[in-house]
Amino acid sequence: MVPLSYYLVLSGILFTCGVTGFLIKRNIITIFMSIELMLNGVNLSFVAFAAQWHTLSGQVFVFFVMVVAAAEAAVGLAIIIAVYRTCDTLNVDQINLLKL
Amino acid sequence: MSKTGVRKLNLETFIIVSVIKIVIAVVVLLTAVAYTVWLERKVVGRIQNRWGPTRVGPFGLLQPLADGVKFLFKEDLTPPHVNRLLYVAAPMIAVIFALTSISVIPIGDWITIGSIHTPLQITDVNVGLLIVLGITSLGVYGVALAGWSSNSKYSLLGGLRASAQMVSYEVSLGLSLIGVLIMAGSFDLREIVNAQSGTFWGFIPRWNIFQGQFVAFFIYLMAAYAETNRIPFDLPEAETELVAGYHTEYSAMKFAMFFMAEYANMITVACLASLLFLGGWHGWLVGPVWLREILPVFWFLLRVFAFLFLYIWVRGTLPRFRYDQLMAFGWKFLLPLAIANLVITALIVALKA
Amino acid sequence: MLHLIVFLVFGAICVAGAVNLLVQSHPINSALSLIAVMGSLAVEYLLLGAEFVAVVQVIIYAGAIMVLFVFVIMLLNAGAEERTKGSQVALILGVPGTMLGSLLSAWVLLRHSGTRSVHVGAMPGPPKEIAQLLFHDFLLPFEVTSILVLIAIMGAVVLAAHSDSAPQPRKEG
Amino acid sequence: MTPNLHLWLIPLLPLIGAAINGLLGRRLSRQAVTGIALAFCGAAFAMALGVAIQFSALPLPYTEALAHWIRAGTFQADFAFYLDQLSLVMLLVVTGVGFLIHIYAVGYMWEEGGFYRFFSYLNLFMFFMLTLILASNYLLMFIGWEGVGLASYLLIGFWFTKDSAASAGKKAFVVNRIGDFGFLIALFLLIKHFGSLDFDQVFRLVQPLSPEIASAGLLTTVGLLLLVGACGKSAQIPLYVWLPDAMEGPTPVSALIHAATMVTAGVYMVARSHVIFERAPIALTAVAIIGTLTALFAATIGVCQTDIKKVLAYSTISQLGYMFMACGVAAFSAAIFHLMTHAFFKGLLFLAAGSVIHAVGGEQDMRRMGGLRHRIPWTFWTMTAATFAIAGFPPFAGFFSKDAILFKAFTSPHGSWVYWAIGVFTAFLTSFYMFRLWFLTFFGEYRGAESAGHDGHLLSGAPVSHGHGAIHESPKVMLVPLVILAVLSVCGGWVGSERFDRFLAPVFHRLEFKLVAAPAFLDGPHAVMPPTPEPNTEGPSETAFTLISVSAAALGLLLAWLLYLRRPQLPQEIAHALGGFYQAVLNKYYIDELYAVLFVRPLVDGSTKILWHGIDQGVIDATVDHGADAARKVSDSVRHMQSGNLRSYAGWVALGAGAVIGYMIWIGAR
Repeated sequence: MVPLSYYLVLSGILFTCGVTGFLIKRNIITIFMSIELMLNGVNLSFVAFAAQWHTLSGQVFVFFVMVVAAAEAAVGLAIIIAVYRTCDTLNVDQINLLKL
Repeated sequence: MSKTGVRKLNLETFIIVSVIKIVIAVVVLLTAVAYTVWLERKVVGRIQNRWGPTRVGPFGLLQPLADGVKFLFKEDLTPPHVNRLLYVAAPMIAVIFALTSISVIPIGDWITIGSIHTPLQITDVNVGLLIVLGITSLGVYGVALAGWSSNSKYSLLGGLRASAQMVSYEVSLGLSLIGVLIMAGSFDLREIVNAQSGTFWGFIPRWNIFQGQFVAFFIYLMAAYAETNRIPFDLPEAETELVAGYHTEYSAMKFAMFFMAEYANMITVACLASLLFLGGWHGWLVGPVWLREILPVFWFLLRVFAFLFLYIWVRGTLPRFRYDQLMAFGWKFLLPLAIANLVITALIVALKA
Repeated sequence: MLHLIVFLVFGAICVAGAVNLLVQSHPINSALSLIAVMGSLAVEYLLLGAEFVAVVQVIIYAGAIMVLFVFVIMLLNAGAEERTKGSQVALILGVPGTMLGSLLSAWVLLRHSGTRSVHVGAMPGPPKEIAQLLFHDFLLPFEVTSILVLIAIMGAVVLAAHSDSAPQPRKEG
Repeated sequence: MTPNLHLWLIPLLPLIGAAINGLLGRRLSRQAVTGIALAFCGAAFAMALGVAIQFSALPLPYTEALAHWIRAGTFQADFAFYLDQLSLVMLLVVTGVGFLIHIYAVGYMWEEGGFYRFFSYLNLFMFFMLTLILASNYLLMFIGWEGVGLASYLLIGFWFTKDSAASAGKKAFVVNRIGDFGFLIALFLLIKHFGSLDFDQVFRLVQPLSPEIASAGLLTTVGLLLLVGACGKSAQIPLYVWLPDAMEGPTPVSALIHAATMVTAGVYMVARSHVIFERAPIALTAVAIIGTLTALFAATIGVCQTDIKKVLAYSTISQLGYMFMACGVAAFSAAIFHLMTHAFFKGLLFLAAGSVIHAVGGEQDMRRMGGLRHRIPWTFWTMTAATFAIAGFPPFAGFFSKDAILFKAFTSPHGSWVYWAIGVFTAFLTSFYMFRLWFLTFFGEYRGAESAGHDGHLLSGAPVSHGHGAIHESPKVMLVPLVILAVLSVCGGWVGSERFDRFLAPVFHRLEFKLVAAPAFLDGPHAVMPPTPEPNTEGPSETAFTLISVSAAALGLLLAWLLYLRRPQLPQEIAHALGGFYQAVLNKYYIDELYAVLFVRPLVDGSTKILWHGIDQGVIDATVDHGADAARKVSDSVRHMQSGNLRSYAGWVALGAGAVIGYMIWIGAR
């Protein structure tokens, strides 16, 4: 029997890794992947809670998260391509057109 | 996962039986792959008014063996400037996924050998179809990584083409299957097959393809060709444009792995087609008991063979698409068609219910 | 017991993959490690009895989204990232902040909900029931997400399409 | 039991007309606009007639509640219409005269730009005026009150391209606001003390109070405030200044709004609230005094005016003064009677004057007219009827009403001989300046340039196309109303004041009749009971009064004849003889200048120096500016956080998230 908290801690670790990746990675694609990592962590906790409370809503929610993630990936990667065309770099430190 | 198995047997026997089944499956599959190659060379040869392999053994039946030996003993050279890890990993990924996907495919009904009552299938999962789809969708990585890791522009283009094409056609593939799923009301391949048992008016079998899913079957056919990078969709390895596409830089056993992966995929796809559309193992049952036990497997393999023959036939007949045509066909024709088919099927089922 | 072992093994793979995603300098390696994470997550889902979610996880995430990532990486031929010193804020403030938050929450989780435990297959998620939920109880969100996806598709096409009228890419100093 | 009269339709019809003409009129042809305006106005008139026909069958007062409007605690105001003899008279006068003037205006304004605009405004005015008349509570009445103010503003400024017209409109509006201010405060007082604005309820609550208690304050205050409002609307001293300038508007407007109907709203309001005034002797006296003074004052000014419409304007003011005088001596029925007849002959006078102006091509100065009686006979004869009517010659309408007023002014317990004397003198002045106008306009020889029309037009903004120099009679469409009104101003008075009084008696004495049974009647009924006239006792002396006033009128006629026909040079000599006084009168006693010095200038200077430079620029703008400066300085220092670097933003976000989680856990831990 696996305690629920283990799952939650695992998802927390994944989420934290995602955030950290977002913070320390320079490559915009990797940053995107970090976001996906965060989403996965959240999904894990959803499924764990679903199993905990014996309700399927959690799993259904995971589907919604996946759909949103897919949409986000599609648009985001398109944006990345567009950005690369403009700035021809993938390094977010050099993509700072918004600087004052 | 394998609940049914666990229910029927105790754990040890289950493990033993599973191992036996796995061994059998792998051996059979690899042989089948080898002889599919032989079959293709023969048939295409005949189509092109040639003999095809004849020298090695009667009708060149030992040709696959010879090829295997050749691949084994060739020098396995690795070009410089490749990403070595991925370069080595790619063909393995390809072949592993190709072989794995067979594990949930039932080739026949339950059989009883002595005290052991077991399905003709490595594991019986209630989401079998989805697992097959998932594994095949993972198969892309082999090709893509191969294209990327072997640091050459031909390979890269091949990899790009392969990944784009597979992702694109996976959509149509899945959608075309959903029609069948709606009619069977299950992901379990076994149930899907059983839903197709019996006949209309005694002579037309109740195969999905005869239950109005022929459009879906057509879509599935196209998408399957694209998924397995076969003519007319073999853009990733178009030898006239990119020397050999994603496996340009590969040689010897690694190349052979890609080869095996491709044909294993073909067989998987063929199995799926016969399970989903052609009524699986259903057919006449005649003769003594042992024959009745065996016949379904025979019918099943017959269908698979027919499907493979169709593959080869098409290869020998059709020219290759241009890449933009490929994409346009996938997105602008197959996808809407699949969606329409899905909607109509759903409507009909709903009205019947 | 068996399940705990399986959980720990694949959890370890998850964490390893996540960490590897951080330390790898080349995006493709990060992508592969992320795929590994997703695969083992699928196994965790199976442990939790959510077979359907597991398979869909593999198909959508590993099979579609990550393929997209790999595709883009190959398309843009992204090389190893250079360690620029863009922002110290992220390192100095962000990482500690994240650590603080996660540690606190982990502490709370272990302290409060450590007693309950999840039985494997306690609640199998057969596709039928999920479909029931998805198409009856959550119909509206479902439709809304479909619209979202549609918009996303169009946006992606518009963004990625080569417009000849667009100004030539300019160098960003 | 009571037949449903659908009173609400009567105001609504003109509103529909106004809406149609105002919204679509730009695209409609003049004929269509005319059709719509006349149709809806005429329909209202027809309904008013219908009401009048089945009137005798009605249990009066007849109330028709449409909807709840305001409900605040115990206070409640409804959209309700109220019909009794008083409002019936007003209804007939307004719709009838209004309809005639609509017809007239068709001819008068035919060549004008903004034709549809004019008729839309005119119908709008009808709507508000009818609302004012039919309202069953002070609040709805106030709506109509403000509405007619708005309509009059729009119509005075109809030629808004002309500075004088625009400013005249503004002047009318502002001066009316002063009056409305008083009116509003009166309403608030009523709400505070009687918790209602409904006529019936308020009066029922008011009438037990006897003057001794009431005059102790509340009712007096209310009465005086109402009087302020009435002064604003009816152009009484000191708020009369807007009316002469209002003559900048088209002549039909002057006839309809500034002679016949709107300006009498004040009188109507005072008559309507007679219950209050009867219990506030001080207020009543104030009404009488103001009325009397206004009558005299305006008459004196009218004597010296040379602009034909200005003369009529001042005579209007002075006639209104008469009505106020009547109200002031609690002879409300006489006031309403005079209101009615005045509506006839003053409307007629204005229309005829308009016809004259139309004839001489926009010229308004009487000194450049003369000898027109053969050129425009119809106008001449109708004008004659009106002149005799206003001068109070029997058997013309004005005679009966004015006679009744003067008689009441003397006999009623609230009255005194002073009112009467001034009234008679005013009557003399009235007939003098009216016949002066008459002689100057129609007799002697023509003193204006034949083709002096054009520039005259442009100045007065009057119909330009009338500028074909030849003097000509007005078209039929303008003459018909003249004739009808002439007939009315001849026979309008033949009902006689007594019958009229008896007709209105249920209104003005209704509550007292109810009171007879009430115990409150026992303490000083005479104080409560307004003086019901006893004509039979005063019989002979009434004829004496009549003789005196008529002779005064005749005297005025003679003097005018002497001065302006026999010895045309005499007036100048008199003017020289009078010198300064004449100048003062000529310049309307410099009242406008006085107001300018007393109120306008201080107001303007105060707002410029204190409000504008001091408060607005010094405080408000300064606050805003310094706030903006502060914001800029702060952001200058802070904006370096905005490095434009994605990861630094993410860092901040992560820090914040960590902080939030920590805080929540801390909360949970406590």
